[in-house]
Amino acid sequence: MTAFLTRTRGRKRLHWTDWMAYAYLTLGVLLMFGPVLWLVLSSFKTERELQNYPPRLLPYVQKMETVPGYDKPLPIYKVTAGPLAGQEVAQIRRIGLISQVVKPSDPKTVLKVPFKDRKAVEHVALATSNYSKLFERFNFFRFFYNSTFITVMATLITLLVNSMAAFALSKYQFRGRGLVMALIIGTLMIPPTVVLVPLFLIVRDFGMIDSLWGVIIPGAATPTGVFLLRQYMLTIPDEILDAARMDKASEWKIYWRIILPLSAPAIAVLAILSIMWRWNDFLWPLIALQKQENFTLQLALNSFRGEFTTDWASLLAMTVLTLVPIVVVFAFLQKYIATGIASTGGK
Amino acid sequence: MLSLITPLMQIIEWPMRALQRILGPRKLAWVFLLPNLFLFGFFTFLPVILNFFYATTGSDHILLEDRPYVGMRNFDELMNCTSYLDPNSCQIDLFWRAVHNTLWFIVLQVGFMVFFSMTTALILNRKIRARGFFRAVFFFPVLLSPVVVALVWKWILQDQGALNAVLDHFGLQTVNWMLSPTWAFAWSVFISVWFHMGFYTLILLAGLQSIPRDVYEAAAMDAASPWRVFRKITLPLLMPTMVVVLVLSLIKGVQTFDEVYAFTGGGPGSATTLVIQFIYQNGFAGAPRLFGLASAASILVAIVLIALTAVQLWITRRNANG
Amino acid sequence: MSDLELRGVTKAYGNVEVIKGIDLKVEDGDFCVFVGPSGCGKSTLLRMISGLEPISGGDVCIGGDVVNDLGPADRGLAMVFQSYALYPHMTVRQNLSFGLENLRASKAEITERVTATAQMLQIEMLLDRRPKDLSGGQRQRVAIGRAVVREPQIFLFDEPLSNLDAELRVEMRGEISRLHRRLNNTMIYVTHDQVEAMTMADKIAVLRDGRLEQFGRPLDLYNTPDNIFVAGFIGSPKMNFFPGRVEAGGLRLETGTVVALPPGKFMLNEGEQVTLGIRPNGMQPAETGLPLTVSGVERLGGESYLYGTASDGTAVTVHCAGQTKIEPGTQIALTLETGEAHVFSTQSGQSLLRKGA
Amino acid sequence: MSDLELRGVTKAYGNVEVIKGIDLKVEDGDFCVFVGPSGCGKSTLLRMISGLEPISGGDVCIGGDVVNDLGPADRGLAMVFQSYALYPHMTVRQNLSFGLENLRASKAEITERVTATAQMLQIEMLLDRRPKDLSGGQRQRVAIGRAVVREPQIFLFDEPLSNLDAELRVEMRGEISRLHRRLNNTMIYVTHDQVEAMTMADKIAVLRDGRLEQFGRPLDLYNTPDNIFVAGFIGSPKMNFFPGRVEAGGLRLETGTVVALPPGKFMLNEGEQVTLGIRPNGMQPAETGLPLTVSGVERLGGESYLYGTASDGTAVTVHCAGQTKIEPGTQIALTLETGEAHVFSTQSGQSLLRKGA
Amino acid sequence: EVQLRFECAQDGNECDTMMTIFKQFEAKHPDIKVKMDLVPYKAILENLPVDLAAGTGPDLAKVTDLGGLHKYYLDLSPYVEKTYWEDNFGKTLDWYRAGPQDKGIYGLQTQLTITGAFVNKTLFDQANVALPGKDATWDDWAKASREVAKATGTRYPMAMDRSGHRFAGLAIPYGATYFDADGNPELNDPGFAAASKQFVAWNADGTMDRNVWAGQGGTSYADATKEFVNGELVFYYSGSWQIQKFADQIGDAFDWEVVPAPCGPAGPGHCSGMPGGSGVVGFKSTKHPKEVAELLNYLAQPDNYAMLEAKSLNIPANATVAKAGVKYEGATPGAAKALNAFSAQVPTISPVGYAYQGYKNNRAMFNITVTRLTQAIVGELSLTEALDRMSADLKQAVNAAQ
Ligand SMILES: Nc1ncnc2c1ncn2[C@@H]1O[C@H](COP(=O)(O)OP(=O)(O)OP(=O)(O)O)[C@@H](O)[C@H]1O
Ligand SMILES: Nc1ncnc2c1ncn2[C@@H]1O[C@H](COP(=O)(O)OP(=O)(O)OP(=O)(O)O)[C@@H](O)[C@H]1O
Ligand SMILES: [Mg+2]
Ligand SMILES: [Mg+2]
Repeated sequence: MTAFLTRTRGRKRLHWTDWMAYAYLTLGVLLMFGPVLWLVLSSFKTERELQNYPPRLLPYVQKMETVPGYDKPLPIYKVTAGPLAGQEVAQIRRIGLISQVVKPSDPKTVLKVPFKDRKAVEHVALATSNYSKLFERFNFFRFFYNSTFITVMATLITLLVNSMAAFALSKYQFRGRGLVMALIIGTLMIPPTVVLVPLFLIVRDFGMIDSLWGVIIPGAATPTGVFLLRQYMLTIPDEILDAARMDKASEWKIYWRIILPLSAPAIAVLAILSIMWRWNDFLWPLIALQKQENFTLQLALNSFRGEFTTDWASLLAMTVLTLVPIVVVFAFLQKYIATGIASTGGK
Repeated sequence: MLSLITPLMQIIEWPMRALQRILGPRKLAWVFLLPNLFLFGFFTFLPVILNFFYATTGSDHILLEDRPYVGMRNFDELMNCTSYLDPNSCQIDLFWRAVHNTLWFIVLQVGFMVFFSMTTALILNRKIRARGFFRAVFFFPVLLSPVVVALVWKWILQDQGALNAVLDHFGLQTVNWMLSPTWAFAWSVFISVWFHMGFYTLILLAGLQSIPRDVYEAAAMDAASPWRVFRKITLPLLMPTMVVVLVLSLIKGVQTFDEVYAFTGGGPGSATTLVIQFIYQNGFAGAPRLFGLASAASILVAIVLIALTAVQLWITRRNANG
Repeated sequence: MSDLELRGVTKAYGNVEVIKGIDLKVEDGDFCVFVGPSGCGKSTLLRMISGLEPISGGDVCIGGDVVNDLGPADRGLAMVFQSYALYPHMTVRQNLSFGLENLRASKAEITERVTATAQMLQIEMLLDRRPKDLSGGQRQRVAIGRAVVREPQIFLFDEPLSNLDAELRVEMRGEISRLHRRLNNTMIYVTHDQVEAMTMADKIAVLRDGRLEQFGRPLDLYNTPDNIFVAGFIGSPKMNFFPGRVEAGGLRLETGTVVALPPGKFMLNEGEQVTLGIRPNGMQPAETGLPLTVSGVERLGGESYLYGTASDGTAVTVHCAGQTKIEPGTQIALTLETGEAHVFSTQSGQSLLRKGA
Repeated sequence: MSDLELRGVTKAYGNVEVIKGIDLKVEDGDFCVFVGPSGCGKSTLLRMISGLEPISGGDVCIGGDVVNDLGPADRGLAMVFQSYALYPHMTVRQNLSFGLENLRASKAEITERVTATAQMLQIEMLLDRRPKDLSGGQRQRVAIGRAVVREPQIFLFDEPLSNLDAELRVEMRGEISRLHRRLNNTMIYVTHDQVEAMTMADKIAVLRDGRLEQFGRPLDLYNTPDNIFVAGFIGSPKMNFFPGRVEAGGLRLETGTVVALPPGKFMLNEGEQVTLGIRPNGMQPAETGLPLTVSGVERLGGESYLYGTASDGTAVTVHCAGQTKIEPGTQIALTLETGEAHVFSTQSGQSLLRKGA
Repeated sequence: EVQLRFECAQDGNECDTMMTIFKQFEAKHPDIKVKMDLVPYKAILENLPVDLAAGTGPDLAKVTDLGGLHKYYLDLSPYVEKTYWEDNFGKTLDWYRAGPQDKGIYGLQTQLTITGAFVNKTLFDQANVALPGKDATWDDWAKASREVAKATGTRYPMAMDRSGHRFAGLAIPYGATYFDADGNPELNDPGFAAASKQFVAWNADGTMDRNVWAGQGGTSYADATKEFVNGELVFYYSGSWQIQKFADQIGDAFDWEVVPAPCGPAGPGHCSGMPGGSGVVGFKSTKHPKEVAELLNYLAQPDNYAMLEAKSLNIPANATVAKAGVKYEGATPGAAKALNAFSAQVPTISPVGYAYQGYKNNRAMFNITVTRLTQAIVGELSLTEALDRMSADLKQAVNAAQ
């Protein structure tokens, strides 16, 4: 353990602690990525395969073959015992414990095989229909648009409003600053789930129920955001602001021409967090939105959950689809992440 | 994007300039705070205040005007226990079960969270290849939605899930993870740590990187062993960041709900029912909705949370100074 | 008109008075340097002039008008910050044009003035770089450029050279002096480096603990310091101070040496405790004279310094041209050139020089 | 034994060779100063000696043993960092004792050594403060103390004074020199300040671009620089260089002036392009001589510098004692004291001084 | 033009099918447009009541908490032909009413479900165990299932969905009354207690698949579909809505059957499933009551209704349609047979089942049953404690709901 705890050792050869570190990281990759990979692979499985036990990593489907004399393709089985052992046969039908099968080479002769003595012949195939079904079934792009609109607008407003507040709290001395700070930190303590009902009534009184704005506005001011940005802005030297004041810049101009660009790393981090929160948000949109044309992807995703049953194949495909944009955004912004918090974390 | 923002900012500049002239730069701070305070006021503080009204009224009506005043009855019911250590002796036993679970949960979750995110941050802070990649990998789960997280792990951990299939494959004893209260609870903690670890790792990593390099070099010249460097240099200098991590993980830990609820539904029995789930089920998902009880419970939780945070800050601050 | 006048200016942070009433008049076109020990209030005074720091009492006048209530932007000043405070996210060009844009100058005018300024400061080839890609000296010039480009009435500099290394510092010193000659603007320059003060200033204001100790031409301050503080502060290495007593028109030092002073130059009262001040180059090693135990020798090549203690324990620094042969530990004697000596009242610290002498 | 030897030491970052093969032997007890322009590799070399930076080639020997593969802790060195690198969360006492604790020294021994060191550096009353509550000079002393307390064979200093203001710097300079005299350890000291180099060093190593240009006693470097780079680098203000040509045993400068040189002192070939080097105090304003247009005058009180250009455009600095009366813009003539002049081959830059002359 | 908003959540294709019928309606009434909002079931259950209370609800919706939402329902009787509705939807109309004295018409039962048991016939065949007959008791089934499971090495003999509604299918045959003599709800009558005891015992001894109930907490729903489909479950107590899924996913992996409603310990005559399902209702808050009523009336017409049931594979609640029989579209022979088997059980449903299903606070009772019974199963509470807690919870809920 102790060996992990120090920084680099500056040797050319790998020290044993380096091996430990790489081992840990490899394990981490498996643990962190594995489940999601599993999710992605599962989204290409048929509903039947999803229910299968033991679960298999890759998506399999049963081999089907068109046999002369039968209109529909017949499922292929391998016989495991008896005189036909080792052969592949096509099953015509099953009656009780007996399967009626034919050899594809000899479609005329119907043979009987005990149903225990056959094994399905399977191969790996992606059930892309899970995805195509989605687009047929409903207006995917509508939901995508709604989600995007909510995410983009909410993130912009969050960034604007929070950075303004953070600017005021980090760069001005004024009476009541401590109180405002305390209130904002205090709001960190309130779990959003707890205030759903009162919030719903308030939003209703603002006339924003069933409008995308009803989803966007209430969560736009986040205590985490203010906190994060303020910590970062504290590290911007005041002299730069003074310089701008000498340059006859108004306070607003200082805010958007100096403070905003200089806080870019922290803003990128907040942007990622906000995008993620908004994109994945479920409970509040569920309450605030009623018309289907206003639904977000997460709501649409959940409409695969009925009273008794869940359409897992579609649900997983949809989940993967909703995951893609956020991963893309993350890939774009990830290089800012460490630098961003790196500089905010200092104080 | 920029071409869109610039004109907007320029337009806002006019009124702001006028305000600056009227108010002076100092009072202008309030103008900058205003939008945020407005949003907080209406959409956070006001609901919290309304919550107090709900807590002191009864019935399952949603609109406050329909609800009869019941005073402290909801609080009395919640607090009606012979012994707070034994949920069975309480009138609302499920609340106390949830409280007990939550306490255990945050102790374990905060502990493991700090331990693993610290270890990961320390390793990612070394000179290793593909550091960006590994950093992204550990952050990645943070991007997922709680439902997806729960779903994925449920598929892995259910009786006929992937983990048991693997154990089975290697001829090991399979365990019905979701049926054992201990295991289900342990896995809930694990999943919650798995889900949020990346965020704290990042904060700690940032903290580590802000420790000046030359201090480590000085320690190297001072012949300090790795363990001593960690104990005497890294840890104390990381303390401010650690406080942030501790406070945030405590607050978020108490607020844990989505992923565990979607994962176990609070089961088996009530083994993984956390306080927020209790509040949610009574106030929102239940039939009839016991808004009053739920609100009262949420106020109790908030009070405890504030107290816990204060204690935690006090302890860390004292340690930092001592 | 861009003369600057401070009238009884004070500043208090809470209960702590940091600037304790300063009266000062800087003429139009003067290069005025503020010097003083660390924490004496130089930066604070500068920031009060700039308007970045509100003043607690008194008046700041620019061109005859009281500007107490004007914001920094409206006083027609420009300031070069100690840390430069360049906008890190903007290119040099943007750094220079930002102020002009705020003044709503036309595009063409901005381009023209930025180009002219860049030419003057020889930073044309840097216009598209960001501050982080510049060397210290280049940054310095950009910081000056940002001030120059707005053609202010008055320039304020807060220790602009303190971050540079010695070589660059000498170079930039010359550059700022040339700039002043060219623009002929009023400049106020804060430093704690006496060489800078001596070589650049038209007038020096010596501050100490929030008060103005002396204000005048550099050589006047050097040659006729008002008090012991100014005498010690101006000139490097420091002036040597020997405590003594007036005896029969001359001076008996504590070492026992008797020093004769130019008659009539000082106002001396028999028996008064006084301090004799002699600069390191006002003394020469000689056959006889004030005895000195040499404890250290610094040979810089072209000149040398002897460090030692007199018999009464006073630390003494002596300047010698060339590379002295004297070694530490030897005992030498010094002749004092009393023509350039200073005498101060030990009690009040004031110079005893007869005015008009 | 704590002598230090570098044998063909090189360092490359990727493809960039930063240290290009340096051979150097520092004797036990020597105070050796590394100087050179910024970026020449001083810090890198020091860090290679300390073991913080692995070396790419060659050997580092301490006391005769090759220590290439020893970690920094095992080389028996102590380093004072430019930034001090004090442990910010520890008190001064803890800062001092940390290294000893790592060596598993006994409690009593730690207390004793810390106290002794603190006494020596006069920081006893600071022992319970944290670095942030110390002034720059005090921090400096703590940083030195942290090195001293471990009684290392060799001390390494990386520009320890560059963060201090001028006054403190002078003071600390003396303190480090005294420390060296007292401990009589080997010290290696990096600086870019020639005054420090000249006054503190037993030996100076002049580095340039990863190579050693000259290694020797300070005054040897000042008086007999090996080449034009060392001549220009050592001494402040810089030596003046006049291009010229050897003509009939003397020198005809580009300005047309003919200079007579001490016969036999230099190896001169008729017609060769050479550069004459004369320090600012090797010239005096006179009735006749090299004509100079004065463009700037700096009066420091005790001495003055004239800046000007010769007729061929060469920039010239002249040192005058006292407060010169010469004003910028005037035309003066200079006599050159050829006795202290240097001559360099213009092509190779090497000194043409006859060895043994 | 009038636009009606219809909120709907579906398990199969019922909402889509309704929309096709509504499209026909639109063709006949050009001034009326129906807009369907397909929502997660969670929204119907949790958000719709809030929306309705806050006055922001839709015009009509397909709901499952039939009695609980009564106060928001639009009475259709002024607009529709009352006798047709009374004649055809008889018993189910009560489920939407406030009580026996209420004669209003509020909702159209579009989906009638019955809880019932599915068995893996192939496993029985392999084990050579005969299927217990028509009047077999729960106990008979348990015995037979255990035997089959043992013989064939099947993982689980029996399983029941984690739902208070499904549990009623066990409790009612055991004699649970759910209401005391005064018509007040109760959850610890002797029959209910006996059923609970039996159920806890079965969970303890491995007869029941513990994962379903004990693997969850609170009121979460869980089923054993996966195990049944994988042939790892002999006897699965679920309901008629599973048929389509089984038909699709089991294919011909094995034979499965719907069995007659198992009986209580008292034997024949005490065999009943629990009825349920969903219906479409209009809301008082609508601005277009007439149009809503017309729309529902249109859907209630025999042809349309039959089409809905046929396409969505549901048991009809409309007497005329039921009598005529439904020709299920696209159903495999097995599925059709199963549907008909369920239809045949409709007449045997106990009045307690109807009363329970029509009680406005039945959701609270379902939830309480699930929560507390699970605690008893996992051992957090003894059975007696659990039953006591159920009564207390019920009292609190009923109080709050007044
Ligand atoms: N915001 C403040 N609150 C309280 N005291 C302050 C504040 N700013 C400065 N001071 C005090 O005012 C005095 C003058 O500070 P100032 O910065 O003007 O010194 P200075 O002369 O510029 O010193 P230096 O040469 O070190 O820059 C100092 O003693 C300082 O501690
Ligand atoms: N990690 C590195 N990677 C690549 N180049 C480096 C690295 N560290 C230093 N250098 C380069 O090596 C050269 C020598 O650097 P070094 O820090 O030793 O200079 P220095 O002489 O100490 O300069 P200064 O006086 O400015 O401190 C410089 O050109 C620098 O750019
Ligand atoms: Mg200052
Ligand atoms: Mg360096």
